[in-house]
Amino acid sequence: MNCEARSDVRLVTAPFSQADELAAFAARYPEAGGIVSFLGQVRAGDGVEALELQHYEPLTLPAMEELAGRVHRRWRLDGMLVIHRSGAMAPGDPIVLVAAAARHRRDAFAAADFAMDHLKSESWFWKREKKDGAWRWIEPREQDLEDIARWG
Amino acid sequence: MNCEARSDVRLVTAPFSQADELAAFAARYPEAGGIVSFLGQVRAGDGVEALELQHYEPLTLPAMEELAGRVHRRWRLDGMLVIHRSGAMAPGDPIVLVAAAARHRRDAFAAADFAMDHLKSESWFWKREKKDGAWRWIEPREQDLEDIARWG
Amino acid sequence: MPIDLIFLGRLEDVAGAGQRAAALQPSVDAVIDSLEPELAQALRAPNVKLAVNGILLRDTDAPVLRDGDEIAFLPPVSGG
Amino acid sequence: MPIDLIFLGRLEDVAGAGQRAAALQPSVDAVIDSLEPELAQALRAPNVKLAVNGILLRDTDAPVLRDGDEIAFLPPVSGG
Repeated sequence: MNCEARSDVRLVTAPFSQADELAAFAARYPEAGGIVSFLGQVRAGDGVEALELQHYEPLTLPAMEELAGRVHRRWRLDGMLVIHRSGAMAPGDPIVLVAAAARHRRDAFAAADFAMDHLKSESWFWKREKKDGAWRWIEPREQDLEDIARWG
Repeated sequence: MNCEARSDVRLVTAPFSQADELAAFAARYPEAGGIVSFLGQVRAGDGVEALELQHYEPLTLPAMEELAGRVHRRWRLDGMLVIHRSGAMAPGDPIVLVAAAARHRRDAFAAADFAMDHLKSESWFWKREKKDGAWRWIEPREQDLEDIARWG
Repeated sequence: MPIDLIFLGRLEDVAGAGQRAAALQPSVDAVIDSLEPELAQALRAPNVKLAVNGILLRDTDAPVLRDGDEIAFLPPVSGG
Repeated sequence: MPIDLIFLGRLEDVAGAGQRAAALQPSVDAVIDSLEPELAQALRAPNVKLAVNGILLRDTDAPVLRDGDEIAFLPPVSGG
């Protein structure tokens, strides 16, 4: 099973169109009956003016690719898509898009869910947000560790 | 809480663009941090030449709307999208698109997953597929009843 | 004025069409009795549900039919 | 040739920049000792991980540094 060939994992520093990416992904796997996707976008409201994600080149993308491989080995998937932004973003901008294409719905849901839990808590990204003109680094959340514990 | 106002439930008899629908849905809920979607498409391969879904007007759409309301009451969602095709489709055509927008990722995943399990097993759709030029009605699957049992 | 019968899913094949008109009878049972035996048997299968004018019948319902009523025969849905 | 220090996340604020050059020292400990005390303390926090030339160090690793090496200081990631 060649997992890498069926994973499309990208770290991008410019805005991307989730609609175009998902449409292309779905078209690539016509034999998959179901595609589950997660889109994370910069939340409007809460007074957040901007969000910035920092990555560390030698670690961030390799770890994302490793995660995609792990997901592929754990569930029966036709294909997997992981796109993560880095850099400065505005409210409404997409941050992350994960999609799993599978013959069976349950595999696609579990794979996307697992990938998000692990991306959020393990990925090499540092995040800061701008409120009232001031930047503030976001610290790790307890919730992320609980999310991961679900998978045993 | 006005669930109906935040549910977009449609039964359509012509092809729809999942990319356009999802992009519009995401743009409608900028305060949602996460959007989980499921796209079901007619599977290519398996020798299926065409798929036809039949609905019964007085029951099908009202039941879909009732389900969307149930999902809204069970999880904290910003918005919910359910689009289901009826009529004749070719391999690769979208059949169903479900999306849930929520502040918290876990709510969005659970809502989309629950909605799909119940749409698949409870919805008033009759399906037949064409193989080798012959149409054959699809009977209910045991798996669907097991999927539903997960939700207690 | 006749009543309308709607056959969904595989029942359409048994009936030969998705819809047909039938003479008014006082009860659903009487309507089914007036049909070809093979079709009547298929419509009486325990997993076939009925709706009259778009309202699902419970097992105990025995509605009195009127001119122009629509009876739909609903086999189990196909699922995933 | 100096070595490169990379400060991620909040460590960038403590260091005043995301990156700086430093004189070669034989060990990571000696490099940290050569920095301002406040920065040195922040880099030694138990939850700060280190990578040398893009390879994560385990707690027991004590690499010998060479000209041109890159040391990255990685505070906990931000999560969801």
